[in-house]
Amino acid sequence: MLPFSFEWAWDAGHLLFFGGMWYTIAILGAGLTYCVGKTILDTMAGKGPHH
Amino acid sequence: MKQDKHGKNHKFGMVVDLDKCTGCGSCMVACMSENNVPFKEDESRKKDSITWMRVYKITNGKSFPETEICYMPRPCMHCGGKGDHGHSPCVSVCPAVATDYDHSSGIVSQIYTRCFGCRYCMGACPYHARYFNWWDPKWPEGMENYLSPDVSPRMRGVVEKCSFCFHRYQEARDRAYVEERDDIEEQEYQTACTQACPAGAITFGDLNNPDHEVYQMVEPDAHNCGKPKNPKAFRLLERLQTNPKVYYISEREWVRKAGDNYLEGEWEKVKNNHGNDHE
Amino acid sequence: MKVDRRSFLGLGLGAAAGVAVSPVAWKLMDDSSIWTQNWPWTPVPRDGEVTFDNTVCSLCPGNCGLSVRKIDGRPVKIEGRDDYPVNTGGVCLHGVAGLQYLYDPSRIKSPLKRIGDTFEQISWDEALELVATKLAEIRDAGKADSIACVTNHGMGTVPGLFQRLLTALGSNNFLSMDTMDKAWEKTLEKMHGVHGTLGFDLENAEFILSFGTGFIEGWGSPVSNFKANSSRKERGAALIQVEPRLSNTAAAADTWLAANPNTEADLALAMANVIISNNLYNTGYYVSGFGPGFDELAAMLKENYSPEAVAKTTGIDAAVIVDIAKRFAKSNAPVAIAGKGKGSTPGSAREFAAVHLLNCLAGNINTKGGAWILSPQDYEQWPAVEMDEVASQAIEKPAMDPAGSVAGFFAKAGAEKTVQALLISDANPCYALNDAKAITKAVQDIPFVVSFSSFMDETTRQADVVLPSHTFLERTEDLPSAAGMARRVTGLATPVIAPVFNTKNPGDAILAIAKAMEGTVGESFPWESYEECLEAVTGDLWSDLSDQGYAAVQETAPATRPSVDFSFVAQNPAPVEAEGTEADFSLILVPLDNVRIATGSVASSPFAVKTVPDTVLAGKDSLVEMNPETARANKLSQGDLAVLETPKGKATVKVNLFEGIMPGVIGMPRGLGHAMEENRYVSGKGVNINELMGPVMDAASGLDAAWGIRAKISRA
Amino acid sequence: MDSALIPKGAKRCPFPVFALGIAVVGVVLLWGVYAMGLCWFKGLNQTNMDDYYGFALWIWADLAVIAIGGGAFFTGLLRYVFGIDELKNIINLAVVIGFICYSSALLILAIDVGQPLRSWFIFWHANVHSMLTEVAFCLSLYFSVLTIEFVPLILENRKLDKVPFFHNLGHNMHGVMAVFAATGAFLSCFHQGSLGGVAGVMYGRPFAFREGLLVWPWTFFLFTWSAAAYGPCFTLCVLKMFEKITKKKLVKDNVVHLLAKISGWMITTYIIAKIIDTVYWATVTAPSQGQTFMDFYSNNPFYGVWILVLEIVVCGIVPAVILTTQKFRENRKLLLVAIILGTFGVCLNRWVMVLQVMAAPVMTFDTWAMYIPSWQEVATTILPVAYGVILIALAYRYLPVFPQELELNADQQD
Repeated sequence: MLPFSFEWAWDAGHLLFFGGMWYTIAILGAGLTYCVGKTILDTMAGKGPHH
Repeated sequence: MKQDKHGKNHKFGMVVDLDKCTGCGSCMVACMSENNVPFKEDESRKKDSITWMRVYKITNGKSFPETEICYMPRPCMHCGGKGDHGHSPCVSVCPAVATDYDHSSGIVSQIYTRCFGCRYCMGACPYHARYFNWWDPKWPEGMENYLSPDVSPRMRGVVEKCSFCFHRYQEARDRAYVEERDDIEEQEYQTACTQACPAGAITFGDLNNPDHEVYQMVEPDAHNCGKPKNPKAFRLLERLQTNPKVYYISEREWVRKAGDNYLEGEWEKVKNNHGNDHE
Repeated sequence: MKVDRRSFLGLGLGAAAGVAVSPVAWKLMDDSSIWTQNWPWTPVPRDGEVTFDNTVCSLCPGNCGLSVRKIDGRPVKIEGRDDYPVNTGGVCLHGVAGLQYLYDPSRIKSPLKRIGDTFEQISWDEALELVATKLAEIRDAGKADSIACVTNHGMGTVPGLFQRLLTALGSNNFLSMDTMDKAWEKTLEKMHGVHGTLGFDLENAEFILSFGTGFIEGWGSPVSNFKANSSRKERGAALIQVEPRLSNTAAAADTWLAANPNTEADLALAMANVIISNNLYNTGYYVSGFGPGFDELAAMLKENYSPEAVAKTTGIDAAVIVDIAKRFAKSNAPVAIAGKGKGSTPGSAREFAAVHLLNCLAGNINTKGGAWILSPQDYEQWPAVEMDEVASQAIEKPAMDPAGSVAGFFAKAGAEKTVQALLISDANPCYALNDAKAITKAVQDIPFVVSFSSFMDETTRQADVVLPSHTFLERTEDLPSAAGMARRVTGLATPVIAPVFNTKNPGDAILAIAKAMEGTVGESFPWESYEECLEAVTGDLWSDLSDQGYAAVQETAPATRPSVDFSFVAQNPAPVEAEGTEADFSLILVPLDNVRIATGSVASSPFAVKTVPDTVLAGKDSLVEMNPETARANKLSQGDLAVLETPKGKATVKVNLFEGIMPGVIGMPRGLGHAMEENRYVSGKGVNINELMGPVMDAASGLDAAWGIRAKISRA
Repeated sequence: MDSALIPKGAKRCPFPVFALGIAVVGVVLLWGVYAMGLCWFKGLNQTNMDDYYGFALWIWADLAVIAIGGGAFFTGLLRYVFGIDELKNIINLAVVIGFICYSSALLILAIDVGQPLRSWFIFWHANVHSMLTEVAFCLSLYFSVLTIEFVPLILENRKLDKVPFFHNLGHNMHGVMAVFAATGAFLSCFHQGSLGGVAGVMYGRPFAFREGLLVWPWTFFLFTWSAAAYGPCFTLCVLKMFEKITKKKLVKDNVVHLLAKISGWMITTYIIAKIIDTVYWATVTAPSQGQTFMDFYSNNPFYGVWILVLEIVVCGIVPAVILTTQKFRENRKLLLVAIILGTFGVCLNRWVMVLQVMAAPVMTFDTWAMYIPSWQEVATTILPVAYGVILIALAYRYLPVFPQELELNADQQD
């Protein structure tokens, strides 16, 4: 999974596969970070449910 | 010296003379004993009975008294896989690299402590050469005294299979190293089953080495993934392109035919031009 | 409130995030997987220095040389000994599994004394004293001749010591288990007038005509025969197998003659007829050695055994009979062999004589690749037994079974109940003899039974005193080759490990018992230990035995060949029929021997049981083999539970269909159905065929000649 | 009792009735948990699997729940990426089902492997050439996507929504949901495909082996396509079950018919591809390995040609025809028949691609391997069903799963 595990090889298979994986994780991570971050800002700005 | 493209790589393989095999079972027990294979109370359910080397009994299907039988010892075939590049059916599917193809020896390894027991390799192997430890291996009290330190006993939940007695290869290499020899001799590395076979039906050696008996017996075609040129030799399920390193020899045509699936009429076409069909 | 909840949630989330990024989870995950890789209940074998010890296997009469790999003195693997003349590196599965016998926790761990239905552990001193006292009592009561002894085989110094003890006590009733060797001995007596054994030079034979032998299924010296079979393929030597079932031997043969059951002798006689009537017999031997009865034989054969007539009896084409007979006679090194299956039971004198007749006619007696008439083993140099008056008088009384048959002995013992004491060493008659239940009853009726055994087998279970023996890996013993081997090799078993349990070499036990008995009995055993006795008695052989682990006693054929007396065969003895009537039992049950199942005194090892196919043993059920035609006629199909009934008993079995067995014949594996409760890997699996078969005593030889029994089968 | 948690204006059964229902299902759940414990602590000898049947009921269950859970990714793809807005009325249900299916799949996998404590080796020591590695990565990543998709729905709970942080979080997640949904669709395409690849790459098994494109056998594409096609059938099945149990209409017909129509056309295209695949396999691929079509469907007590007819004709062509024909799909009964057949069909396909693969002999002297699951296997397979029922019941009771519920049941409101 990481270049530290001994079966890692710098070949096309590993680069494509783990490239795709880390890219996906990055998107999800970024998306979540954005949501949580914006929520914190929104909440601090006093936004909330309107009744 | 003819060598394949891997340079000085070995390609260990086995040839079984089915006309000499008597089905006595010595190879099976020699294997169990060498490799610390466990046993349990009921071993008659053959589909959960760990026998790295299993001897199949096959018949020609004819009725009395035309019936013939043949015994077929089946270790792990140590397939080279399609194109003989090491993508064995099992190695290519193992998700955790717990089974791997060693290009320097041609041996398919199994790392018991790496295997997490998904059993995909077992499904992929058409020879049923792989066995799962459904049970905790247990030896009756005192019998663990005969366990050999050369092969670690497996734990429940992992897959195991014939290793071509890889530890014997390591031992032979270590000895050669200590004695400052470049390579090991043919007789220095022999599997337990080969050694035990009272009929001398099993021959083991380097398929890349023309001086070795296995090479001379089957004449593997280096340009055709090791397909035997000897018309009496065959490999199990040759057509699947698994490229096994276990070869069988028989004078009996029905036995050779039983080695693979053929459509109606196909066998008649291929049986005589064996080894010459460079597609 | 609102603030509180918010900060609470914040704290919670923060803590969760903190744990998630901290290494704790990862560490636990890693540790747990490492734990699975080192489960404390998965054994870790100790490593250490590797050494090899040689010894000789005595699990069967083959006596192969073994090389035992040891780690720090702990045996871990048995392999064939490469430089051993019998097996040259090969080894059978039972030998390889030897360590499972050695370390078997169900072994007898110390001497035992019977208390009612159970056993009590006692000391060796007490046990030996008990046996000595009891034997002395019987002797003092004037019943020395009512002491009997049964050993597994009769050769070498350990059986020699048992025999010596019996003689010193004053009894002739020393017996070894019945095997084909006894049948061959009777044959030699009848046809050559000599006392000796017959060996077959199968490695050099060019045409092997086998009448139902399990040539590659444990007959004779199994590993030696596997090798002979392989070399036969290389040499182009033919193997013809006569048998109603496609056994492994039949499968390996060049020609399989599926003759009707119990017509082997007829076939052999028809072939003899062809050979004689075509003048194909060996003229040199005719001149020098054909003794009385030849003309009568020729006339008798001509009258009764024409190929056409025998074709009807056997179901083999007359042309085939003629062809095989001619090829046999014309071969440079033909040999005909008999002894069904593993040869672990004797057969009829008629059959053995008819087969040996072919050897005689071909003139291959004492020739390369032929049948060798070997004088009895004679390397042992025993000092004369000291006989007191009691012994001298008692020894004059005839043996209970004059033919020397164990089956006959137990029949008489069961009927007359005169046997006062029985010593049993490494033999298991309560399992291995036909009508095992009757044998068990006979043993139970003997007031004092002493078993020298490593395992609590069926016979030992009936003993009053159990003197546990070393297994073959723990003992010293000379082991002369037997069982159809032409070359004579005597091996020396040497311990590869100190005794695992509190056991003794039976030789030492005998010495101790004898010494505990005063007078001439003790005086007849002047040795301090069995080893000393062995060294003294083996004499000239000892240096070879101790130096190389074996001594090759005879490697070439005996120089002379005894003459042939044809009169026994010429009388056309009647065949031994199977027990039961066709009206009540329409089928014939025959035992099937397979090398993977041990049939002799020792039960199979767990590894050996593991190799038994599911067409032979399924769970706890034996499968019987029958032709699909037989199954159809009896409304059975594959895997059905069925009741198999013979005149001797019934058993529930499963059905296995096999095209290779003659219709009307049912095959049942021999060697299953052991009752050795503490060994659950081996015991309680399948049916012991010996409980379904009874002995059929052959009037001509006095031996049990049962080859099968009439039977019927129906769905359970 | 729990009215404060129930979506405003929605009518739910009394709490004791609900609790009783949950308790009944809970017993089944506990039975499954017990069997799971047996498998974990005693090992897989508790199953009837053997060395011929290394993949059996569990792997089938895995493949099947993932296939029927495919409604989530496909509906998500249609809703967020292709912008088919009507589907917002059923997307919540699809997501909940997806979440249940995928969490079940992971749970079953955790029971199925011989060494669960080492299962992370599949990530750490990954063999990138193995289809199963691809499955593991995509499956776990997609499960996190489903969790992300599920969270906003949970946050819509009446009580939680009052917390500004949760309210804002739900709102913001909705805002970027298209990104997550697109990522999820990508991942789902891959792992659905990889699950198909699991069988298709086994070139030692002529029954399973398929040729393909680059590293992917045809089964890769067929599995993705069939999951997308049949997944919505299961979503609709669950909806119909809900409507039956609650005796309420929860989603408007136009939404149902739209999803049914899309599913119908997907099934049509899929089944054409499947037929082509089957014909090519039966006439070219398998014969090249010396096996005839009938070798795979004879000489055994169970697997006959009927199973192929059932899968392709009865559970393929029939629902395809019903769902693509307006008159048929708008007939309530025919629609029900079609979605049930569809759901059954994709499960059957997964059964064939797991169990028949294991059963069919390859060596000429081998025989068909038959298998009947042990009760432990059955219980652990029912376990996720019970868990799913409980979770979906909770979701329905406390979350606004069906946005059209109030509108459609205006007359029943409190």
